[in-house]
Amino acid sequence: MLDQPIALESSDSGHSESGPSQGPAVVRFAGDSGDGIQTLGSEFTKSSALSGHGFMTFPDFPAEIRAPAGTTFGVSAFQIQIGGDRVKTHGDTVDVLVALNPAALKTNLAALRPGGLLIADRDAFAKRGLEKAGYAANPLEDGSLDGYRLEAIEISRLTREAALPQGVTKKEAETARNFWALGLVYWMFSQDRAPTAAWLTSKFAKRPEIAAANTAALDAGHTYGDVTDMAPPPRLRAVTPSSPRPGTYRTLTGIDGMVLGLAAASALSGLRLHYCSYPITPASAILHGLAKLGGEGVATFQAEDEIAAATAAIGASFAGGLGVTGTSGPGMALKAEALGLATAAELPLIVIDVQRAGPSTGMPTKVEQADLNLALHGRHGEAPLPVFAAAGPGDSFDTVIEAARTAVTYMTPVIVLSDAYTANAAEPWRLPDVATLAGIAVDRDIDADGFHPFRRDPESLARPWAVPGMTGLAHRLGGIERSSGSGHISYDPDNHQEMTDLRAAKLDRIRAALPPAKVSTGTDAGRVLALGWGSTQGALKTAVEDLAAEGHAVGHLHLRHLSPLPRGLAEIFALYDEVVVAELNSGQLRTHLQGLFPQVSFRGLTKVTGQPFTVAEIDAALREDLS
Amino acid sequence: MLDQPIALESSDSGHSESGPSQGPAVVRFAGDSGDGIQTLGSEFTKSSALSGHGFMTFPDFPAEIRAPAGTTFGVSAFQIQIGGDRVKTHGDTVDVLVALNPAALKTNLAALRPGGLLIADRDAFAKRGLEKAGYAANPLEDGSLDGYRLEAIEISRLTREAALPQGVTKKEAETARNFWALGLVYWMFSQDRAPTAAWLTSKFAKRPEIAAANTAALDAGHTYGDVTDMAPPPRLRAVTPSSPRPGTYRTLTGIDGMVLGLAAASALSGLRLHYCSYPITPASAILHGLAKLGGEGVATFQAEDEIAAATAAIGASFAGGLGVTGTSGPGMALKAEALGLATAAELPLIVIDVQRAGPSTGMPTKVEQADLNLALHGRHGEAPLPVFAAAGPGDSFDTVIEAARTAVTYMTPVIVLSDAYTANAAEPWRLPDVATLAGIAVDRDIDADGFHPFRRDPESLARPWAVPGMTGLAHRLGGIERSSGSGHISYDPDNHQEMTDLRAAKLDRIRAALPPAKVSTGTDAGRVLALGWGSTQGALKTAVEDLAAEGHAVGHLHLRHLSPLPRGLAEIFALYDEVVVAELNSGQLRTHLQGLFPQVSFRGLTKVTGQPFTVAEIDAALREDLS
Amino acid sequence: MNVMNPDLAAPATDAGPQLTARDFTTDQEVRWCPGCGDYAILKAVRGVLAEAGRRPDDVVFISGIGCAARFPYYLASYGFHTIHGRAPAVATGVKMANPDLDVWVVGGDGDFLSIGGNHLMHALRRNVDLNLIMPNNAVYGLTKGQYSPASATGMRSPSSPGGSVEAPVNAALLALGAGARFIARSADTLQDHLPGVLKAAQAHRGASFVEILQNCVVFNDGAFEAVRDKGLTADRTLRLEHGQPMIFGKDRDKGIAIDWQTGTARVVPVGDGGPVYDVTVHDQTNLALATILARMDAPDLPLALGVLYHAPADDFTAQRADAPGRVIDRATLAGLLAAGKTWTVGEAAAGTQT
Amino acid sequence: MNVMNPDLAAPATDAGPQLTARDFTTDQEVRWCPGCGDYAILKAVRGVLAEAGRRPDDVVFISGIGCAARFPYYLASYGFHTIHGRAPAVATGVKMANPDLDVWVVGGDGDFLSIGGNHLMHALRRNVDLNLIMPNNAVYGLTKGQYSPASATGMRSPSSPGGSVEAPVNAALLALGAGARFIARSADTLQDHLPGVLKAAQAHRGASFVEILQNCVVFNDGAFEAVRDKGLTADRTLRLEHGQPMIFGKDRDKGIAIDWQTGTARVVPVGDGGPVYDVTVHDQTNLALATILARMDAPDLPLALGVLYHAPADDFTAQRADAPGRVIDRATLAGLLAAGKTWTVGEAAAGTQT
Ligand SMILES: Cc1ncc(C[n+]2csc(CCOP(=O)(O)OP(=O)(O)O)c2C)c(N)n1
Ligand SMILES: Cc1ncc(C[n+]2csc(CCOP(=O)(O)OP(=O)(O)O)c2C)c(N)n1
Ligand code: SF4
Ligand code: SF4
Ligand SMILES: [Mg+2]
Ligand SMILES: [Mg+2]
Repeated sequence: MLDQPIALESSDSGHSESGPSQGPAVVRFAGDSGDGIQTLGSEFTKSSALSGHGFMTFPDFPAEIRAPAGTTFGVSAFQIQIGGDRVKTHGDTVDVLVALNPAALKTNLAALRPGGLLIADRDAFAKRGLEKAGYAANPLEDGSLDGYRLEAIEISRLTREAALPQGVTKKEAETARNFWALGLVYWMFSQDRAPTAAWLTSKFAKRPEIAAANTAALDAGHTYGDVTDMAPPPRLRAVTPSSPRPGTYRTLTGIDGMVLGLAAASALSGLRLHYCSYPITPASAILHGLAKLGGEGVATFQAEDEIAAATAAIGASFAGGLGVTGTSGPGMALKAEALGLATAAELPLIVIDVQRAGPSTGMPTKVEQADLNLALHGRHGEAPLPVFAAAGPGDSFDTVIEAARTAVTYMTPVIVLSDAYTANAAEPWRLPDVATLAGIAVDRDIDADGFHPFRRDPESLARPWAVPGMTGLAHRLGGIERSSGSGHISYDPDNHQEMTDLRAAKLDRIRAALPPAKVSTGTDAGRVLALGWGSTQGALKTAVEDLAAEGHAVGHLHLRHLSPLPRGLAEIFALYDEVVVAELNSGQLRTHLQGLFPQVSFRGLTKVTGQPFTVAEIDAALREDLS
Repeated sequence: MLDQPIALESSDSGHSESGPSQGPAVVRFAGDSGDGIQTLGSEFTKSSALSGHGFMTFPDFPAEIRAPAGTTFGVSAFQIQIGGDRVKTHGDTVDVLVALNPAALKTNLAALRPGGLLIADRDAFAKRGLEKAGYAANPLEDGSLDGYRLEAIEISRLTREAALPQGVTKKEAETARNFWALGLVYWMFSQDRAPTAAWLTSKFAKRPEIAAANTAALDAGHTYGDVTDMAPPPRLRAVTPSSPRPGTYRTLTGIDGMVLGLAAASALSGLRLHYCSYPITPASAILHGLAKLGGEGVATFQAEDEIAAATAAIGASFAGGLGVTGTSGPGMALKAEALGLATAAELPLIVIDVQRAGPSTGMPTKVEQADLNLALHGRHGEAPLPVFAAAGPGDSFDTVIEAARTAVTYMTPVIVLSDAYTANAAEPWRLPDVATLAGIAVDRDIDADGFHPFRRDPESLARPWAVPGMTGLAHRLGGIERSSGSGHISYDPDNHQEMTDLRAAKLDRIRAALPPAKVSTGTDAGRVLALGWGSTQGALKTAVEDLAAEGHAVGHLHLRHLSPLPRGLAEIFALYDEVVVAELNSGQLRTHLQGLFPQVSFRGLTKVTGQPFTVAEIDAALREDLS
Repeated sequence: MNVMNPDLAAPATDAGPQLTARDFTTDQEVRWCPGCGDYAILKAVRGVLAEAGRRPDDVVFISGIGCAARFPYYLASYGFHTIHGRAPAVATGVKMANPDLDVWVVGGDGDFLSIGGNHLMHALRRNVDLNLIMPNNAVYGLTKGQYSPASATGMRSPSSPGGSVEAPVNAALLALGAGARFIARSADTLQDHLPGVLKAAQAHRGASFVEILQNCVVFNDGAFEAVRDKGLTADRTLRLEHGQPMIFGKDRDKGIAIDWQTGTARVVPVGDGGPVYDVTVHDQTNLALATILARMDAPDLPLALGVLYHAPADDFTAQRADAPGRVIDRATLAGLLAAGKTWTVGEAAAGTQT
Repeated sequence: MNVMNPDLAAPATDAGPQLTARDFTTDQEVRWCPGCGDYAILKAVRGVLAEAGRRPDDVVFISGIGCAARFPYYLASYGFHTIHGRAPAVATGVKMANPDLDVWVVGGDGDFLSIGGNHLMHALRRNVDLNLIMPNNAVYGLTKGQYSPASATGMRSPSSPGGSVEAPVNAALLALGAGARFIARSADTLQDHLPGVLKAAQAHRGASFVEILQNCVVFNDGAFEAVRDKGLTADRTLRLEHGQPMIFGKDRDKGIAIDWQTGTARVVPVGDGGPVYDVTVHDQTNLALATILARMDAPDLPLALGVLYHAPADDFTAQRADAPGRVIDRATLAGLLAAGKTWTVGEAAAGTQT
């Protein structure tokens, strides 16, 4: 019997087929959409967190709203990597796969590493289920799973036996089987069942027998591990719990990060938040999250389309609020004209693009970083504006606050890029001390005497943010070129050049105020610099850490500020032989940087499959350059 | 008395303040919007053409529809450069300015070169007119025009005297004064009045007395030159008429070029043209031109907005027509999402963007080339498509035909960039022999057996263009990622990578079929290569010709194909020390090329004033690099 | 009066073998939620297409994005699943390029009324010969349940957790305002009613707008119970017939009387007890009446189903001047190029005017 | 009946000195064509603003693009000349951020009915408290004369040289269809009528839609001669008054009688010879009547001017749950961050649940 937390054996680490994982363990739960897989995932996450594990999770929803039960396209999955501080991704390959039905096995088996542990509900592998999943023979019996360690358990029956005595119906009893499976996994990782039991009790407060049934299943699964002669998985060994910074933690998804970051920007600036959006996957969840805060001083507006969303946000900013609009790819394309207006009118605005796989409708639930070009260049005329990217859930919080600060300080729209991976991934997040967060200064102390809507602050080049209702500052804005200073319509050639240059110069001022670029991981100089942006951070950092630990001269630099770029990049690039730009597109940042740094040797590491990078992929690519 | 055509004295050529003009002469007519300035310009153009001159013209309309008479913002102007074959622009500085009222003088004087000839209607410089134009004193009398050769003539009175005897009212007589001025200019350039007289007769067939009054004014102006002791302008001397290729010629604006090019693409492909557009300056004129051809087999559709225009054109292409949509900046921004759909569905589509000064509404009537980034990058996801640019009126005709050929051959949307300068400029154009124009092959011979909507031609990578109504080929297209071959919805990671790569590979195939890049003017290698695209061609060509003639090692290469770029560029770039990229934006092509050709030393020559480059500006900039 | 509705007569069929719903069925697995109302609509559409007898090759389905917009994949005709809201514009282009096609446009209430409202409105105004059918589930299905412009005020959804504060758009009334000339309403499960309405829409030359109340079992289940519940439907809905008095109820004992002074409708008893003469006769050409019918709703009034308004007029493509198949030829092109003032340059460089 | 229209009563004024039109006049030279109808509308608007007595600082004009959309430059209030068609959406954002402002939206028929049709429709449906005024010249003025969605069928223009084949949209009817609750019509030169209509619109809480027939002297001169020509206007227009019989004509000898059976209007003689009792009384709350009035037009019927429909309802911003000025504070933020499950890591790395 194990009496210790378990994880991957380090003996088998290094760079085998299954990638460079060393300490952490990866668990994947899969079942039908109706099987409560996501609940199971979030309970396991909570329990892992309370056991002191670092983690990163990623849900894998089916594309259809509610596909017929038992079909492959109705499978829902949830993956988590737990372990020490080093966990930065949800894991390349799975160590433990729980498959609650044949369709779940079929669609998830490829993720399981050779020799990995597969726990299947034998009862679900009956004729009908096998047919629906398209299996000719029962994989639990035909030897096709010989490369794995298979534990085919009659989970349904065992759950029923445990749950029925609690006074529920047979059907109710059977739906508890996800908790049975969870109990078994808790046993494997020596995790505490109490928080889940408590949650069940409060969740089903009105139906205590349901709570009891689920708790009984949970206990039964745990006991099963305990009492059977089920050996611990061969490659699992003790995990060192992480030693995080002291503080209070919570689980945070990228969506949570955006929602809370926007709320924070509002609190820090004293500006009422106006989030204007039109539903679209995966950005909608930001709207949902903020809508819940309606009673707390946050305004949301579900517009008739993305253009209305963007222009309503512009209107809100014009009237003195913090206008924010958020969307994903197709909606971002629609906002192009409105962003030109915000740039011309020099109004603060935050524009969030949670990128998904394109072009066109593409693959709405899948990750891609291919909207970078659109963000940098997708407006008619010369319409420069800052573009920031969030590198993960916690970073979403910080990035969106910085975007708000920049928008208000410099009177400019700011684009914040996120993506379908960051949006849905979750990680532990240390709560910041709200009292010490820096405020966002809003200058409404404008002298009516000599006021001109386009007279600029000499430092920031921001124009004054006079707002309807303020006495003596009535003025007119517009998208037609304006005279520098007075803001009157002007077709004067020199004025147009001046205004064009001023709009560009604003970005220089922003750049001057940015912290200089910094290599965050690995060696400060050497063969290869791995450069990334956005959600690839975890995989890049992990791979570079591993390689540097092996003694390779490789560093990792992750860009939040894509436009303007931070200072010091040229100097850093000069310290490496080659800069590998890793991104989930066909090389957009690489080409952009090459245009700005002709002397640097850039190489692209790209992937456009709708899937995030694995650590192994990055490791392999960097290794190629290092050898 | 002169009995020869006159033009600039070559003695004063070289690189004085007034730029490097050598042979040709630049004339500018200016007056109130109601003064018939554009008519005057087109008559002078016709007469110049018939006299064997090369020319380029540019109208300068007021921004307001109809401003109050006599105000500066109601001034209309027309500029023409005439001379030998070398005329490629409408001229940097004006040799002869005709100003019919004070406001016209005020707004146009800056264009007149020092010592240039100014012809003014003294009668119009009375109190009211001076006031409206904001003159405190009469400039014809206060010595402020001493740097010019002033001919202040009582044109109104002289016109009245000539016209009244023809039986018109006093008011009608006075409106003939533009023809009086034209007569005088005809005299100066020894041009034939007969075509204009003939035009007047037919135009006013129903009011012969009006025709007679105008003709009398025309003759009177001519006679005035003849009989007064008015000396020919000092810097004007004999112009060598051009020796153009034999053939039939007409005057062509960039708009004409687009209109006729689209009509030709339809005739050459046998596909009915469907031009779908929403009015916007300056692109609207294409819609107007094509609408006139409604009876000839050309369909136009004025949509409710630019998105509807683009998507209706996509619908027309889906149903087997030649779908075309055209717009300017703000409208182009709105079409981004639709272009992604056309890229994903792989349908032929032509998208014309007649660029104007941005961002946002910007300066709608002014020229700029700042939509290049939008054209290259302005779509979400990886959505590559060809981008061509028209270098002038005649080139518009050729470019749009090539765009149609590319769209149909490769089943792709193609963007064609024009701009407010090319759109409105006019040049002499030799009519092509329609019989020998190459056809555009449309392959509708598709076997229903084994048909798949995304099975590709191995050479072009085009998918078959099966069209509703065709037997046995019914299929479904969509913007969700499609399975390579079958076209069914697919979320498969490998398929998405494959389709992404295929969409990019199409551009490689197009590139392979393009003619290789070529230096068109100047030396084949040397110090500087002047690189341009679009409407800057004339100024670049002229400047480089002049410099090369002086013995400088400078070449000029003009790009029609901005994406994909033609082959051979790297080799050409290697032959020069430096490549100067001249464009009317802040350096969009330069940055793009630098990203693709890191080893090349590019320098940007940019201008964002809403005005085209002058030859002098380019000359000066290149000279800097050459010295 | 009992005027026959000419559009309800069977449409002309092309020569050819009798088609069945199967001829309009693709091999693609239908992927709506089990129990979704779209299944029933799909069934009705396939049946109507088979009966109409147009070859699948001459039928086109255009859609935007949404659950409803998945229709084209399930119909073995030509199809194009385009982008959100733009289907009416795409379809206008299709019809321009080939007016002979039988073009259907399918979109949900979000697709047609929210992002696509303007394109719908202009397609209706232009009277483009399209069959526009809108499964209305009063919710955004595909994006997981946000309220839509058709949702009832107060609806709680992920984007309106406190209840929506917006007044819903009345789709039929909107279509009337836009100038539509065929406006009808039916519901997914009414298989004795929906096919007839669809047939009439297809037969109408010009834009036909059909709102189909559709149950979204996942995000707005039961929103149209009055229509779908077999027990309630007779008392809660009114099936309109042109030229017939507006009578409804399980026992056909209720009628609708219009009070013109206020522009409102009320229920009056019919038969034994009630004065029949109060009941208003449906006139599908009376636009003012249609506005009253369009707005009838629970709790006081039955929902009006069937053809609310029908007033044919010339359709868009028929009115366009040029022959729709005509293509410019080289001779015409040569003429166009040479139109206006030209001049000829011979071997000697002197210009001559033509 | 002679019911007083409460909305025509003078609106409440803020304390402060009496304002004049000059207080709402900027130093910008007005740049419409001489004779353009927009001058007269501008004059009326300035007058109404002065009378309403709101400080220029509390008044906002939002517009799209077009000749009409130049309005903000000429009004010394806050203003924003945005992008084509989007003004109603921008204005919705303004109103959300500050419901106390008096927000006006100005756009031409192209701006409001073509590219901006959807935003207009949704602003009306949501009943956002905006005064939406639409100078309708039935043409695209700024882009030099193309036909617009409001142009008459057959109109020749640069984009329709053979005559437009499209049926025009009826703006008032469209607004009705969209669910607008205040719909009125007037004309540029009717300085004895337009100010009253604008005042009523401003007083209405919720979205007010005012169509103002406007002469474009350059591209569509005389399109509304019936309204503008002093000699014709009395016979060719009907000035609606709530609760009053619909009588018109120079000698007030004609009335409008509605035939409810067909939903149409006809002219009946009034006075000496005619039976007065035939004349219908205007009821601005009767939506069915409004649809008939909205469509009345020459040659047979007079054009209806004034308030066609008025049925107040709660407005959008008033219904939104949260206090409009409320901003999240740091304490609340701290609570939000810590909401849900948290755990604490002390100096020793053991997690404790909170
Ligand atoms: C430009 C754009 N914006 C938003 C979306 C996301 N989206 C897809 S379908 C949809 C609405 C679906 O509602 P509805 O049209 O009523 O169809 P239903 O799913 O209810 O049948 C939305 C908002 C998108 N695909 N494209
Ligand atoms: C996105 C976009 N499309 C097109 C235009 C060009 N445009 C400017 S105003 C206008 C229409 C003007 O008509 P209307 O709104 O009726 O105003 P009017 O000038 O008649 O007062 C158009 C098409 C534009 N500025 N932006
Ligand atoms: S979400 Fe609703 S509308 Fe969509 S398929 Fe499911 S039940 Fe049907
Ligand atoms: S074009 Fe017409 S609408 Fe525009 S300013 Fe001139 S007259 Fe007025
Ligand atoms: Mg819906
Ligand atoms: Mg107009």
